[in-house]
Amino acid sequence: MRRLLFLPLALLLAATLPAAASEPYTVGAIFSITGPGSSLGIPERDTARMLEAEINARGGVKGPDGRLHPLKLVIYDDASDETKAVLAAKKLIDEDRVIAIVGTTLSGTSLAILDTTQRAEVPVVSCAAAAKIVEPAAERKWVFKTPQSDALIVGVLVDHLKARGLVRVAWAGVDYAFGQLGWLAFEKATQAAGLTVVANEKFAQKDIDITPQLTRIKAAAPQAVVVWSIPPSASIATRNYADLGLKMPHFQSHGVGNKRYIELAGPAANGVSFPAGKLLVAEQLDDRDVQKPVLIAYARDFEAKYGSRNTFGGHAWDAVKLVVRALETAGPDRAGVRTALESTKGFVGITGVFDFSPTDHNGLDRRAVVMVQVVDGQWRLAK
Amino acid sequence: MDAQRRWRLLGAVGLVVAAVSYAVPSSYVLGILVFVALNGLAALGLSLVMGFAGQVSLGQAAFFAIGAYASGLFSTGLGWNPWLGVVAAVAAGAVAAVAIGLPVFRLSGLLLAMATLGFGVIVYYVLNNWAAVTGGPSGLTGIPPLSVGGIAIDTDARALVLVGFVLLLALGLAGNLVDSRVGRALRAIHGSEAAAASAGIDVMRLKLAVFAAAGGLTALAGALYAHYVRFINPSPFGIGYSIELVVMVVLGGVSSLPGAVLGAAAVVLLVEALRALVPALGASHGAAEYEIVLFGLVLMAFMIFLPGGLAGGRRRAA
Amino acid sequence: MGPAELGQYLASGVVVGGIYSLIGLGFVIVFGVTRIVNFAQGEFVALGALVLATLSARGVGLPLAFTGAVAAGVAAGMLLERVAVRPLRAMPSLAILIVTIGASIALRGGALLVWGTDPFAVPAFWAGPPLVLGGAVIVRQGLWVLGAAACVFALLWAFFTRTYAGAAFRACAANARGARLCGMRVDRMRLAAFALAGGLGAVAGAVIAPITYATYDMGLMLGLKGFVAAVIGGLVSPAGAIAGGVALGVVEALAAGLVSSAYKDAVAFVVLIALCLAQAAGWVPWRVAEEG
Amino acid sequence: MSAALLEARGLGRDFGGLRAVNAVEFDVHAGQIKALIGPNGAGKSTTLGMVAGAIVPSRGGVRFEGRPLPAGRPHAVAARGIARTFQLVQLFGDMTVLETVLVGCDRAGRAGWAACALRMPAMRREETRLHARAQEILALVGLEARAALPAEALPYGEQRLLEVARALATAPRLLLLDEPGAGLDAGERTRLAGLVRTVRAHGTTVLLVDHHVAFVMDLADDVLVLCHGEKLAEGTPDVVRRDPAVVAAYLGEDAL
Repeated sequence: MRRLLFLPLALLLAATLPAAASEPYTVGAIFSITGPGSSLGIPERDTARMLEAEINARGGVKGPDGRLHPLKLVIYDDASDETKAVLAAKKLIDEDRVIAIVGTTLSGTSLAILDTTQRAEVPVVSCAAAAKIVEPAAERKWVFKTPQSDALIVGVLVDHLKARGLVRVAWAGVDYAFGQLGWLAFEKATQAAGLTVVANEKFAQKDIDITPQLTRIKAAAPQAVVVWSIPPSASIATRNYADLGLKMPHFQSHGVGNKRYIELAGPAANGVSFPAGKLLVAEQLDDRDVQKPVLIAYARDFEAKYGSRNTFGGHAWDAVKLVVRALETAGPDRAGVRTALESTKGFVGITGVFDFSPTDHNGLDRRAVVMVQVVDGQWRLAK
Repeated sequence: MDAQRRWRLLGAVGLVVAAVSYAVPSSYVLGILVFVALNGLAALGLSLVMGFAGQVSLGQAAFFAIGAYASGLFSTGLGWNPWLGVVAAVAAGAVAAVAIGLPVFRLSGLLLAMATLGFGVIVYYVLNNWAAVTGGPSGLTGIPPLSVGGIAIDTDARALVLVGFVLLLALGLAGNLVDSRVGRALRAIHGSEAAAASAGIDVMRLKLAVFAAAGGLTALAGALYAHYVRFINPSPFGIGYSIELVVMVVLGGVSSLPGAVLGAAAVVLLVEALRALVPALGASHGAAEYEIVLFGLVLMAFMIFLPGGLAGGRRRAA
Repeated sequence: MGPAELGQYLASGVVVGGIYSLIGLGFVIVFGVTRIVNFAQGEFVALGALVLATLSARGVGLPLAFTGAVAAGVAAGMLLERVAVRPLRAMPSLAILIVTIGASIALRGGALLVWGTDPFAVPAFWAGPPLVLGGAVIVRQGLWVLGAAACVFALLWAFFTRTYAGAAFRACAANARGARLCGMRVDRMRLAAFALAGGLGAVAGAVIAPITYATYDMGLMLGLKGFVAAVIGGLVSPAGAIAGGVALGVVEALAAGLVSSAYKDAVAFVVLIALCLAQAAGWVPWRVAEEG
Repeated sequence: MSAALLEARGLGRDFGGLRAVNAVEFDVHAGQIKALIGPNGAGKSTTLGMVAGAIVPSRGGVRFEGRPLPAGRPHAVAARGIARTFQLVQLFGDMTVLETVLVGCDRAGRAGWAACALRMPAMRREETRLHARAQEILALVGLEARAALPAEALPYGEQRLLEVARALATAPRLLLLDEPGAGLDAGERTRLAGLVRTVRAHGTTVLLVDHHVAFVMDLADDVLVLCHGEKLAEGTPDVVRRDPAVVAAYLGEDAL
């Protein structure tokens, strides 16, 4: 019934729009909708779907031919698994014939599909953080990424610590790529800044009690503690921290940039600070910030449909938008899209303002990171 | 099946594989077949353990990982020829199997299964935490492709030819073995250890040898995986993959060597079919969620109703 | 390192050990009566935690939510026995192990479909700041865990040694065929054992949820740790499982605190393999029960 | 008389607190058919198990051809030239009759894993030779017509004969038969007795355990009587039959 009603309406619309008959632009996406990466992958998928609907509601992507092309987004779940990601990439490239790929969610899967996509010469905009994915850019010709690299995030954190005279610091990180890469960046940044790391502990994402690690840290008497993980282990660590009665300043990573962290940790989260993209505190930004309107609009749209905002969805927003912008200048041409991506300048996204170049396929700088503090269960922009 | 017919059949399959790799342009289809062959090779190893030593290894993924890392590390860190890396990987897999099998094979089946599971978890932790050598959780990049006679195996079609050839060769050799004196002794052990020993068969040694062969085969699959994907990290080699291998072997029928490959094909194709099907059904969940439920139910159903597996053997598991 | 840290490691280890003990008891019940290692035991734990989380989020009172969680566990245990284990009862125990692996995957997948991947917070049964005991901090919910382990153990002990049904259970464990010849309903006892194990798993899940949160995939690792606890205790002894769990929890906490936290989770599996090897070599004063 | 082929000295085995076998001593001479008899629970099968290496003695040991037998390593005992059958028939799952006997020929084969996997010519010649040998042995026990059948499809009596064939395939100098007559009817038992005599005639010594006294007394050259795990009497069937202790132990059993 409904279809019958829609049909004449659609025909009417088609007649009025200038380029309705043009062929769609097909873009692929691979997200970790299930598996350990799903808390990142699901908001990424939701954001991508939201953008697709939004763009198509406006008629589609305006290609270099001046016509509007509907955007067709083909999304696959890699279940946070490297093998499945590789097959998904091959399927997007050879079966769905996509012009570009958005994703994957995790660093491991992004590195796993690297060989496939580079050889097939398909541009990829990853939503995973590891710097290795795009460095060296000369070798990783076809790959770009939207999340801030660890060095960037950690750099802001370390400057924050140093500015407050917190020079004896302790570290506790989760034992997978996120924690490992965070530690490597932290080790380097603290050395450069002259801070002393008095403890380096690891814990597992499935750990149910991180008290022993924190007890060790307590014994090392640091002036500040940095915990690098995502919920639920990040929340458990936060609660254990409060239960142990530790009073020194407590820092976490951008991995806790969703409301679930605060829900799980409860009042123990109050006072915790972490470096993150500006999305969480969009409303508190200075009005002169170019990102502010973009952030507020995205947060409003996302929260209307899917619940509380988080920075992971923002990574997908940037990735899809970047690809769409490239399609506008290059059309359905893989090499052209790549070139267009590489020459992107001053793109105001959710994660930051992107300036890609042949030597930089991340294109962000420190302006993309702020310090956020949890106050009364809400995010506050730290000064 | 006698040896000549088996080799002729394998040869014919080999020709089909070669034709497919030449004629099919889609790297997706070729990629699926490569993963079927890689999983088939790994499952072949486990099927030797389950079908012929009568033991269950719940840590077989560890051998896959050992093979992948041995070859990956030798060819990147030490700059060896990748083929030398593959040889080292097979040796590492076999040695690791003997090292773990020597003490645990004296245990009853259940404890042995749990001990292999523990071994699998420990290997995973070592790969994940010994970052100085293994690259840790973020893995190892830049693994070179294998090359044959100066031709780099860096396309899906070439990889399929190579991995398919290795798999068929392994199937043929394992088939020969099972049909020989050694194979008879293995089947005898599976039937009755006491009677086999009374005929002068050294049960422990033979079981260890099977475990070593299985470790080597699974490690070989891991090494080929590393040079095909050219990136490895620990996360695909956890308990989940060990159990997936058990599912493949049970699906194919535990004592059937071609069955293991069939089981691997069934699992890989099922996953891909679900990926195509689930979004088409308009479900809000990811395909992987249904896949997990289905895996569990299929594993139970085959154990209960079809212990002979897809290949329809008469023997039962373990 | 001062005594304060050592005290804290012990306190944390005992609480975590209590969790392992509770889960280990479920393995002991099933193995004791049926000589089956039930790989799905951990999934009962997850089920209990998730049901409790859902019910309390809907505003159901704690006692009722707890009862609901346990009922779900009992039902899952009985279903598993009826559907998967009974048809295979004449099969080697390894075949049944594989079936229970299948069941655990299916249960986990089912939980994923129902509850999704997000962890759920569950309020502590007894709100308030943690207790301080000689410098060591113990969260209040930890006392619930230990109390539940003690209660369950006491009830099991009373049941096995003080009641006729308990004696029948033990007879069935010792010799299923003999028990059947004496007119015991062995099938019914196996069903009861799985029901009991399911309920016990759910109790464990419910009391630990405020500490660990409730997630669909929490069962695998907790189940394995519980299994190691049961193996340390000899796999057939409830008292052994309690002691084994506490020992494992303390060793893990000490390993993380005194040696290195990088390999903390590997400790349980090193212990498992070491025990298996020691038994193979005949070095252990107590035996891990073999299949019957 | 020459030194004994097999000498058991001070043999004992405890199960928990129970002394299943204690201080049992006996010799088996080359060319003999020797029988171990005794009531249920006398320790006959345990004693045989200790000789075969399947059970580790708690005390004492066994020497074969002057050298001690390895305890608890049945395959090593088999390698020394001792073969056995089982109280409960132990076949190999779905093997055929011929394959079952070929397993017994395993020790006569030399081809290793590589030779088998590659089907080397030497390995194939060896297979042909082993097949011929297995057929010969099947003919000896009268199962040649059954070669291609699944072993488990044979009637029970023939399964017992097949076990003997498998044991003979190892070319043993000493054959251990554990309750070979159990579950056989009179005709089958006669056929078995004939086979045992043929085996002896081919130069293989036989040590058998049975509780069917008439069958044993008729067949054996020498009889050892066990009771409650200890040696009660030893000698020729006639001597044993008249032994008052044996009569007392078997009181009420008409067979004597």
